[in-house]
Amino acid sequence: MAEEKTQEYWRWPEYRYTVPGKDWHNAKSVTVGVDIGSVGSKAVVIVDGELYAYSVMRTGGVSEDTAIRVTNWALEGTGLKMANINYVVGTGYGRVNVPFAKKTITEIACHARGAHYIYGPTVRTVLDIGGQDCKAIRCDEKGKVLSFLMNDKCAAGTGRGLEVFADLISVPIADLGKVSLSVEQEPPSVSNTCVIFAKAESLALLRQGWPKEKVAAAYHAAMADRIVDLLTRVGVEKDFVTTGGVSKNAGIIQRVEKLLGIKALTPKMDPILAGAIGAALFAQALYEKELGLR
Amino acid sequence: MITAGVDIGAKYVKIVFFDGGKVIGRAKALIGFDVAKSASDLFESALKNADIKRNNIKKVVATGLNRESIHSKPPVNAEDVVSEVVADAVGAFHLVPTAKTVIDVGAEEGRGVKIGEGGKVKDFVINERCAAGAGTFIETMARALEVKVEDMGPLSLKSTQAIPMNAQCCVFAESEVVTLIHSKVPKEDISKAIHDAIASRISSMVLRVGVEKDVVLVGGVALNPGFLPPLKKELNADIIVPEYPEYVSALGAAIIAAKG
Amino acid sequence: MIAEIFQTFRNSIDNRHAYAKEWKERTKGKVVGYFCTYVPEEILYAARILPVRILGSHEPPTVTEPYIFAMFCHLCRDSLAQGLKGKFDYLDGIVEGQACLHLRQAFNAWRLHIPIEYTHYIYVPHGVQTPHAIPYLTHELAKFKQTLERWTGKKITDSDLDRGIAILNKNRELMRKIYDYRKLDNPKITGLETMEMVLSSQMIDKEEHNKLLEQLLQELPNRKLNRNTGIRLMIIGSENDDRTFMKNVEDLGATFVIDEHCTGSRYLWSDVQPQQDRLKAIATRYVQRVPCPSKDWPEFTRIKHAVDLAREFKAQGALVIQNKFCDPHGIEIPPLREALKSVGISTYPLEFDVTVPWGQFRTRVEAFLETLTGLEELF
Amino acid sequence: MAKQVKAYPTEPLKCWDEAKTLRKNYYEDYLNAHNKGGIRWAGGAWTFSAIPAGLGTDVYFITGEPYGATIAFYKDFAAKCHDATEAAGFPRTLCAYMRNYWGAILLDKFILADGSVVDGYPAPDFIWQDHICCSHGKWYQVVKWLEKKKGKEVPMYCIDVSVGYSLEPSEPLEEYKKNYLIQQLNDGIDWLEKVTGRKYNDKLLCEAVWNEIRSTSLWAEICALNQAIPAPLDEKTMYSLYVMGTLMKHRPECVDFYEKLKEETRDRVKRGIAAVPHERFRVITDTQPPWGFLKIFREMEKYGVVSLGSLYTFGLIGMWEYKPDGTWIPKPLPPKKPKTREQALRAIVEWTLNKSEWAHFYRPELKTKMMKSIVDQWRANAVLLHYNRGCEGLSVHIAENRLGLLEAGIQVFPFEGNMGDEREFDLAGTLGRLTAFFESMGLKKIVE
Repeated sequence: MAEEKTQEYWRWPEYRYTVPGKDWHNAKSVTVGVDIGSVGSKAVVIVDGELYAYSVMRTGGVSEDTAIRVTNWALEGTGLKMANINYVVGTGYGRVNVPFAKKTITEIACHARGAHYIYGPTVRTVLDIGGQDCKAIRCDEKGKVLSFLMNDKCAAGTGRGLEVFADLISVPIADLGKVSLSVEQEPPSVSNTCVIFAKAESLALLRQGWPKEKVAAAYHAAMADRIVDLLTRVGVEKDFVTTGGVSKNAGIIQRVEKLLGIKALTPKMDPILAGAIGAALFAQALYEKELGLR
Repeated sequence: MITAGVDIGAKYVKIVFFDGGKVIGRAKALIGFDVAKSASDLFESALKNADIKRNNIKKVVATGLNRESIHSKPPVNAEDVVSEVVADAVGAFHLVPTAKTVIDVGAEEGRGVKIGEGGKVKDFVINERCAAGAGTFIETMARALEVKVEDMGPLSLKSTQAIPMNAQCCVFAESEVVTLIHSKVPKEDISKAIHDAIASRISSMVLRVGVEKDVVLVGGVALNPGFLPPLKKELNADIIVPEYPEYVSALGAAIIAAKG
Repeated sequence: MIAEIFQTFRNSIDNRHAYAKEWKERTKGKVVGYFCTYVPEEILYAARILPVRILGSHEPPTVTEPYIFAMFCHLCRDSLAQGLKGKFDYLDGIVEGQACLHLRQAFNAWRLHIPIEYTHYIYVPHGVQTPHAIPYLTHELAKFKQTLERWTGKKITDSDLDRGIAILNKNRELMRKIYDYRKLDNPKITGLETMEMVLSSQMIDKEEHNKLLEQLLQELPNRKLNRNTGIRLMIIGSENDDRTFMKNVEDLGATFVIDEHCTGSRYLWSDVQPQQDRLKAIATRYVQRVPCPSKDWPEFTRIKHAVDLAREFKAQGALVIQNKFCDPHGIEIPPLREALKSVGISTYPLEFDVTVPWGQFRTRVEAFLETLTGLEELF
Repeated sequence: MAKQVKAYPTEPLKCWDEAKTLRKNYYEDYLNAHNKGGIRWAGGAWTFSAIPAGLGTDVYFITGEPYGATIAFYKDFAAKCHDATEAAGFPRTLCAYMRNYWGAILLDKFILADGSVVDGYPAPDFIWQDHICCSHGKWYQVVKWLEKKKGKEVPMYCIDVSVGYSLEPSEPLEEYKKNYLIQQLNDGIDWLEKVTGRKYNDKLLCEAVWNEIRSTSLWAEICALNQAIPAPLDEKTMYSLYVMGTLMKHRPECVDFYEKLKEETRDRVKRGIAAVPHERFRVITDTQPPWGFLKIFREMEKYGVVSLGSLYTFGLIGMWEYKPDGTWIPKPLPPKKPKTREQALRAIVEWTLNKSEWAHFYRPELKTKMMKSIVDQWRANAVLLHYNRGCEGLSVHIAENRLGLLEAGIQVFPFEGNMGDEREFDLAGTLGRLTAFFESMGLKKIVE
């Protein structure tokens, strides 16, 4: 199927970061969390329980390679070598494919723990909007999971759905949320179930001459409906926070807040890292356990 | 006498100029947001390339999802419209007079048309919502596999392993694909699983109208070599893919125009 | 030895068709396929007919589209697909005992489109909580017996029925005894093995199956499973023969110690109590057995039973499997989960379709197990 | 185009307003039953509603399917109802009427015929149901469960009717099958006395049974009048008329209304009054329509297509039977009105077990045969089969019916949808496919 070359609106930027003014050389523990998601992969380095460095990139066709690439990238320029890492925990869809991980823990537990680190101990409900599914997690003051739910098939299609949609309306994925909020008046949302229907309906709306932002609003509203259905099923308790790549999309989050009548706490750091941070913190705990410190 | 058929589908607009039983020109372009404009722009440029004047064209018939967008609306002023089902039947029958079953698989829609005497539609089936998005599914999955869309088909042919996958729902199938990726299944096999799933979805739909030989496959996905083998297997029938399969509906419309 | 017995169970599932053909050869007898466990196999055994359960293959059932609307459960479509593909070409007849519209559809499509000598539909009553169900079903069974006699040309005597009842009772009793070994702190049999035991009993001659079970019962007491029991799980659903899923879950550090579905305990939990009127005795068993939700109203007796099982077998958590589109079971999910929660057993729901995306399910199951252990020491 | 197609005279139905008022009062009476010192019960449209009538003249009730359909008709409230049901943990694939109904209870709201929503769901004093499909008994079992969570104990009685269907007049249902139902109804009467503390009145029972037999026979006669060309009624209109039978088939108001309607319809036939002016292509449909999208019928009219009804609209309420000559006719009344409880119970059981809409549950061939009779006798050109995701009960065997009709050389157009969950109906796609079908039938749009 010959394709005309079109701009890749869906492609989001990859990045890394080292927290300035930190030194790992005489740290008690240096641990790493690697979160191989269905769309994005993240690696986080924690030094004595403090965030030190991280990297975020697309998940490739071979998850081992991705795991290695994303971790090396996180270590890049820090002087850290694999040998300096005390413990690695893998999480996310590809968690079993992190060759150097000593243990794997699900992204459910890791996101709760990570959210607790990012937002503090008042967090009770975590919404993680990932690449291909959406999780609603209830946790306690320690960041421990009490109960959780994931979307059913008919309400699937989150991150990946947005990528497809970005292409559809030719708006860079990072701007989608903003664009969707630029309507004066909220249009009725598209079929609030299947991502396939939603896309077809959006296309039809575009063809009817709806402006991009109006279609984007209808699509984002539909996603918000889906997400709120999931949240109400697990039951929302304050404080409410969001994690995962899509949580940067204000168009979805603000609509979810409106439907719930609850404001989400604002993150102190990049919420896409929550899973990897949680994994790295579990790694620290596991390392201390090894040393017999707990 | 020159006639024209314009097929305005979900993703592409295709045009066929037809004269004295022969195709004298083809043109194809992606559809932008303004369907009518995309269609008329292509129509104008196609006229130029084929060096034909609009008033030399006796009749223009539009077909496809968005056919109404140029129906007796300037500049194209298509005199008439016809459903893609009828257009498929007429077009396929013209190319393959022995055709009894026509299968058309495009970006969003799959169709099965049973045809009788003179290319008349006897029965037809179009995928329902829960089986939508054949072409699009391949594209999205190509992205997940980090493979070029056009390479998906050839890649799948290299596979030797069959992996059963949910045939009906794209979303369901997608999560199975991601599972396969992370359980280190070779891209070849995953790509085959994807094509098999679509083939079995299309065939199970076509089985509703029943498969009578000869079977003709048209539409964009017909150009994908990975799709044909599993479809043959599912229907256990030989499948004829005419030249320029993606233009068959447009051709059908042009022929209907010629019939007056 | 034990390994061989389980291997035999597995083989009789994997080679069920070869087995049935071989059995016909050997005994010159008739084989009848049935869809639902409400078919009283006692009467078929009485007629010296081999009943085999018709189940699916978990491949997308693409050939059924013309005959069954895809909004009906994958079990009925997948089962019919097997017939249409000729996998069951050795069947002399099919019988269905009324339970749901889904399987009734598979039965009728089979009757209409697959050449078959004998077909019979037993109108097993739904009103099993009414006092009139037993006499009514007794009538239905008499009719069933008659059609069999007409077909085989042989009268079914009371002693035939006694034999049929004895075979079935023994089979169920032996399997229940084996279930008891799942109550131990370290169960002597896994959930997968149990499933394979029960499935095979629905596919091979129960007299042979009973021999295997007796051997198994001798060996089991001194069996050591060299595996960690991990979390004690219950699995609850309608029909479930997804062995891959069972294995995958038990590989995550858990053991299924009890189940509540019709390819498990629900199939074997009660016996026929002898009575002068044999058919009435059989009818009584099928009216009073652990019900399929389709018949379990106005009271939720199955839910109560599931809770009792969970406690008796000391389950720490339960996976609630919903075969997509199965209304009778789907309707009971919230009351079921609430009832289990009220006795401190947490549950997690999973929706099964013809294929299962293990990757997604793995995350859900693992996370569920994590919530049961709490990963305590890591906080 | 339009001038080439002759236009028939049309005029609105005179008894239209009465139909509206009857429906309006029905929901309000149930809501206010207690203020009037009466009692109220809930159950399905198929249930033996004539039995509780023996409890007195102040017994009000609400039937579940029409209520679920009313919710579906008002899409916004319906959406809230699905969400509430899914939030409670029920699968989205269940019967759509049932999910709508539970949703209203969970939201603690009640919708009236005109779509106005009042606070507080009026819990029934008891449930009187029959289990016609996989869900009907379970549906109200959950209603009972939901009410209990709100602190109200609602007693429930449910009748098992799963005894099969008389395949041929030559082989009627055995006595033991009828008796199984009669015994359950007998017990049911004792149960009604127990839970209501009222004395049961057999005379009222006999009246109600006879009313039900008359109204259901009358509805069939009305449908039979639609054999005329042009058709005096179209299915979209019939939905608002047959509904009386789904709400109150055993009530005298229902009998009176159908008497009037029959007279008016007969008069329309006499005067050649059409439901659709450009009638030139006659179709029948199948199963409940997608209630939120009845506009598809308006689209059909633009092609000169009229829907004459369906086995669903004819046979859910209407009683039919085959004459020896093979024609399908309204079932004549039994020779005499029942005088005793025993006679009444037997009469209603025998009458009800004959319900045409029941046959397909057991054998697809029976439904296909009746649909073929309708196509022949009502002179229909095609059948539009609604593959209804919202209702297992009426969609069961529908693919077999399609095959059977095709085999008989009848044109069939299947389309997928959902009677009560708008998320599963694709209006644009369906209209597109429908247009393609009409074109392949050689039809063109007459009016824009």
